Amino acid sequence: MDPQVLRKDFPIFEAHPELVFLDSAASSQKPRAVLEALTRFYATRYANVHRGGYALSEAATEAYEDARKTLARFLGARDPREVVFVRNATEGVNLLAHALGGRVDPGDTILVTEMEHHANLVPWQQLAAHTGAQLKAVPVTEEGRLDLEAFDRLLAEGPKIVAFSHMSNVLGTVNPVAELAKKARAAGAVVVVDGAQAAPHLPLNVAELGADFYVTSGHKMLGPTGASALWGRLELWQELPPFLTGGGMIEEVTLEESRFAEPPARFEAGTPPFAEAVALAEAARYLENAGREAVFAHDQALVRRALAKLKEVPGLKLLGPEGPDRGGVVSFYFPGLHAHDLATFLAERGIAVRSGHHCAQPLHRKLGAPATTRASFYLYNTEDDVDRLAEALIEARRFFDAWIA
Amino acid sequence: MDPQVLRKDFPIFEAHPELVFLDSAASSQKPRAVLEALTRFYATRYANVHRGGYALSEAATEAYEDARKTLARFLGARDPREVVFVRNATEGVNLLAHALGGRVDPGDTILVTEMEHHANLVPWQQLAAHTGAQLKAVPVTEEGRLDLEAFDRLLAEGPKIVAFSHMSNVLGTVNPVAELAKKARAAGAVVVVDGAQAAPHLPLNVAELGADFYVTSGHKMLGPTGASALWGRLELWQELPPFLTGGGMIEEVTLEESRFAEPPARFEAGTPPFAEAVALAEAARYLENAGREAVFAHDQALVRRALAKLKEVPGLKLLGPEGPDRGGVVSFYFPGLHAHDLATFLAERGIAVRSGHHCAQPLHRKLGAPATTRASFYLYNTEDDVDRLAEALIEARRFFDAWIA
Amino acid sequence: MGVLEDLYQEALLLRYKSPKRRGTLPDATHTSGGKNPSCGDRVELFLKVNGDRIEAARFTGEGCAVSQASADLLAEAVEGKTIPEALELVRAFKAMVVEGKPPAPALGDLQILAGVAKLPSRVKCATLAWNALESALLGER
Amino acid sequence: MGVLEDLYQEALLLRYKSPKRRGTLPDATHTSGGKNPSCGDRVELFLKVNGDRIEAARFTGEGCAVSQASADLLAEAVEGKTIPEALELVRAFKAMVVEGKPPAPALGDLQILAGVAKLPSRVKCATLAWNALESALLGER
Ligand SMILES: Cc1ncc(COP(=O)(O)O)c(C=O)c1O
Ligand SMILES: Cc1ncc(COP(=O)(O)O)c(C=O)c1O
Repeated sequence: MDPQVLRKDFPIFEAHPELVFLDSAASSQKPRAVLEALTRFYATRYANVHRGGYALSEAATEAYEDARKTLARFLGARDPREVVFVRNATEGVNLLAHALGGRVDPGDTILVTEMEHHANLVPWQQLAAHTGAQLKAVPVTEEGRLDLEAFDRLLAEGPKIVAFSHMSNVLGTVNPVAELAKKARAAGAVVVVDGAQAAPHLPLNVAELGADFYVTSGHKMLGPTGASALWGRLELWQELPPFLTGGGMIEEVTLEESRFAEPPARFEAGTPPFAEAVALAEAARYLENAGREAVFAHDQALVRRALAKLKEVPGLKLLGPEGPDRGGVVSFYFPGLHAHDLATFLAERGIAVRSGHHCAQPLHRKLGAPATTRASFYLYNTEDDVDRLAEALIEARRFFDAWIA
Repeated sequence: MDPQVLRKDFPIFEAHPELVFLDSAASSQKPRAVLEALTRFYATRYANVHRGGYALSEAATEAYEDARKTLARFLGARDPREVVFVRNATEGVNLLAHALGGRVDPGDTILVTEMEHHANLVPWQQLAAHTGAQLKAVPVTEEGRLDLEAFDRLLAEGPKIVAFSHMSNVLGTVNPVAELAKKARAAGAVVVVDGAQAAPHLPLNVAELGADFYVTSGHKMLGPTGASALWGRLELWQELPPFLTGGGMIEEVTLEESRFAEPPARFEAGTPPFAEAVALAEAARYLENAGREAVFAHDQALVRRALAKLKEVPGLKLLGPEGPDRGGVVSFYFPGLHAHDLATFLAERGIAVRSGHHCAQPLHRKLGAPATTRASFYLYNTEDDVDRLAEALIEARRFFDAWIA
Repeated sequence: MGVLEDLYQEALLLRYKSPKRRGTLPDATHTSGGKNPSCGDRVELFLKVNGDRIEAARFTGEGCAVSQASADLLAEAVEGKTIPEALELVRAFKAMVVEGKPPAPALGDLQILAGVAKLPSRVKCATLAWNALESALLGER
Repeated sequence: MGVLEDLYQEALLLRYKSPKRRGTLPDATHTSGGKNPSCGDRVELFLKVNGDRIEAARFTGEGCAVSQASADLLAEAVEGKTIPEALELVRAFKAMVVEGKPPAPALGDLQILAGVAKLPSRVKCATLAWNALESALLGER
């Protein structure tokens, strides 16, 4: 996997040759193949899916269902019917929080972790508030890993739902999902894994991971905005009530009542984002071709290089663990200098990073870190990108000397 | 507005020169300008919106907020903050049914009509079931219009919510929205209008229409799948609780509780379909350039022509009213011949129509019509398209002679 | 053009208008439904199985000529067959309408539906009852 | 490069690290908050208005140097001003940072923030407190 070659597949770097794009954890750039798949679909085989009896509609439906198959393969699902298309990771978690709501009673526990993105926290908080359940969180250690002893202790309370991220979008920590899922299911919980950061970067096999649901985010894995794959075990999908209701997800409607279709249709109300799903399948194929092990190895090489160089920057605080459980994300700050001011400095050098709380306020509060600045790597990033970041941070150290505490 | 000229803007007709596409009510084709806007956006100014402090993210955010302004103008909204981007019309109604849920008490009435698409029926049915409210429906007359006397009677019961479509996707009826909305608001109801079929075809000014919420469907108005504009009065948005929760829609999150952002952010959780929204804005501009009065006049001319010709086909039953309140949709059936069998016959002649209940089972039941076949017109359809439909139906009459009752 | 004439023959019409096996079986041992939520076609199968043998079969439902005639032909064809024979018939039928293979002679009157193979959008109508039969016999849900 | 040097001067640093008006006003007549939910910056304004005149102004909040220094400079600048004068100041400030106009002399120390105009991503930080001031004085919510 040669990032210098892959880069040529991404039109954004043609439009901005000097760009050092280090914000793929927020959203990735798109390869030409994905954009072409999107346009070709609209230009040659577009019609609404499912309800037409003419060639174009058949072709569109086939493309959409093929996309479902591709995503199923990409995730390692046993059956394409286990893949539901939603807008984004956030909608995925909301759908689950709603559909699982009937299983939660007053006094029950819902277990999350302190490193969750708001997407995998606030919907559970809302569910707890509506049902009278309690939301508890597995603490994060100082190195930025989950406290596994605390996890076991909290599991012993018998939570109905256990929701945690596969990889943290702030710390880069890759959690031991298979181990956590196994324990949580053994304890009787439904296990929801937020794979928004992991699915784009790691080889994945949901059937082996052992979770019940796996949430992904299409736009972070080279796909367009507007479509993401949400995986769940077929038996569970079959039991769950729908979330959104309307056309396409019903079997029979009278003014008095409705009967709902089988999954996945039951969970896809209205016209789905099917053109985006088709393009997302192209993105999945692109990642498969690049080699998913190779992508992760590349991320890890870059983050190792980044950590080594950034540790040399005087006064710079780095978040997250070191080791094989570290993905391609690094968040940092200079005490006394606000993250936005630092990000502006980097932006002026063409380095695109994100600053703020990265939708993880509780984690920042816990680590006593103010807002941070985050660099994240993907298959189109090079060692040179890392070096330019490191150099710019050294310059920033000098420039803001009087500011840094 | 010359459809022969406009047609050249739609790549699908290049790929399928013989296609007679009469299924725009399900989803419209896309002009080249929209596809180019989409690709250009991804290729030159793509990054996640809102949370970045670098040029690309600023550019993307600006494009997204400009799209909101364009849709606000297109709908006639007073303030861009009144426009929330959702996936489709169905999600729009679900969002409202959820956010308005707190206003509905046991024994209350929710009023819909018999001509509603399932998207504007099932979510209200679910809300009624959850809250112990009653769902009632304004009857449809034999000509396919709303029974306005019954509407007044039902309004007198003081429904909390009144939800009806601007234009029926089966009958083509254009309802007197301003009159209905005025009465319903005077009766104290929140008024939700399903404009999925109207927004693509009629000149529109939501501020003058007098409703509280107006639902649209982006993919039916030349836009991509995955993004639609949902309009609501700012005062109401400001009062309503969020629907989906997660990143982007909060102000502050602790593990215990969350405070939510102001609208429209409060209603857009997670990464929005912002590239699709940008392309949808291009679609809106395309329609403005074509001339919205001209588009509707063209639809009406085609449907008049179709009705005149189809009435001559022996034994063919036509649904929907005649007159100025008729949009470009016509549903029909031969008694004794199933709609799918007829649609297959038409499909074999390159005529793309839809057959079935068109997500309006209660309406079909009410009219005693079995499944129907539906032709729908848009700005790229020509008189020739209508004539080919009429000729094919005459042939079908002959071909299926022994079948037709 | 030939495609339509191939399918919409008088034999299909007769089956559709005057089905031979429409109805329910009060003493059914197996029932199974199939629906095409997107198009509204619906079929319900009733089987009376004794030991290994299907003694009687009926159907109810509504929808296009293809889905209803297919169910009627199915019910007639499986009566008297053993379960393995019926499953073999499912395979032969799907080979004909899904894969477009030349009809196996064992299909008998079911060959009326051979033309469906050339109308991809109607394949799901033709197979609706057959999927229900499979579920009933294999005990899936 | 000049863009950064223009903004991140010692004067800004001093304002950020040693603000002159940080704090609350127990006898405030007007309070108003501003937040940038996407970036987390937060400002709360406290005003004591007597008749037409702003007698005291304070702020609390957290965020980047630009948002906090801007709030501090604002609080200092509006003290003693009448409401119309304060609104005039809002206009002058926005002309400088949003439209990039040369700073009006009335802006005084606020000219420290002139450099923001060249950093579009920071304009919303600079105007946070000013939008809150407008809301407070014009009674919007
Ligand atoms: C760990 C994690 N979960 C969820 C999300 C939300 O993703 P989306 O914006 O697709 O809803 C993100 C991305 O911001 C994330 O990093
Ligand atoms: C009147 C009406 N309402 C709602 C919808 C649902 O639209 P969408 O598929 O965008 O959710 C449709 C289209 O199918 C419609 O015709």
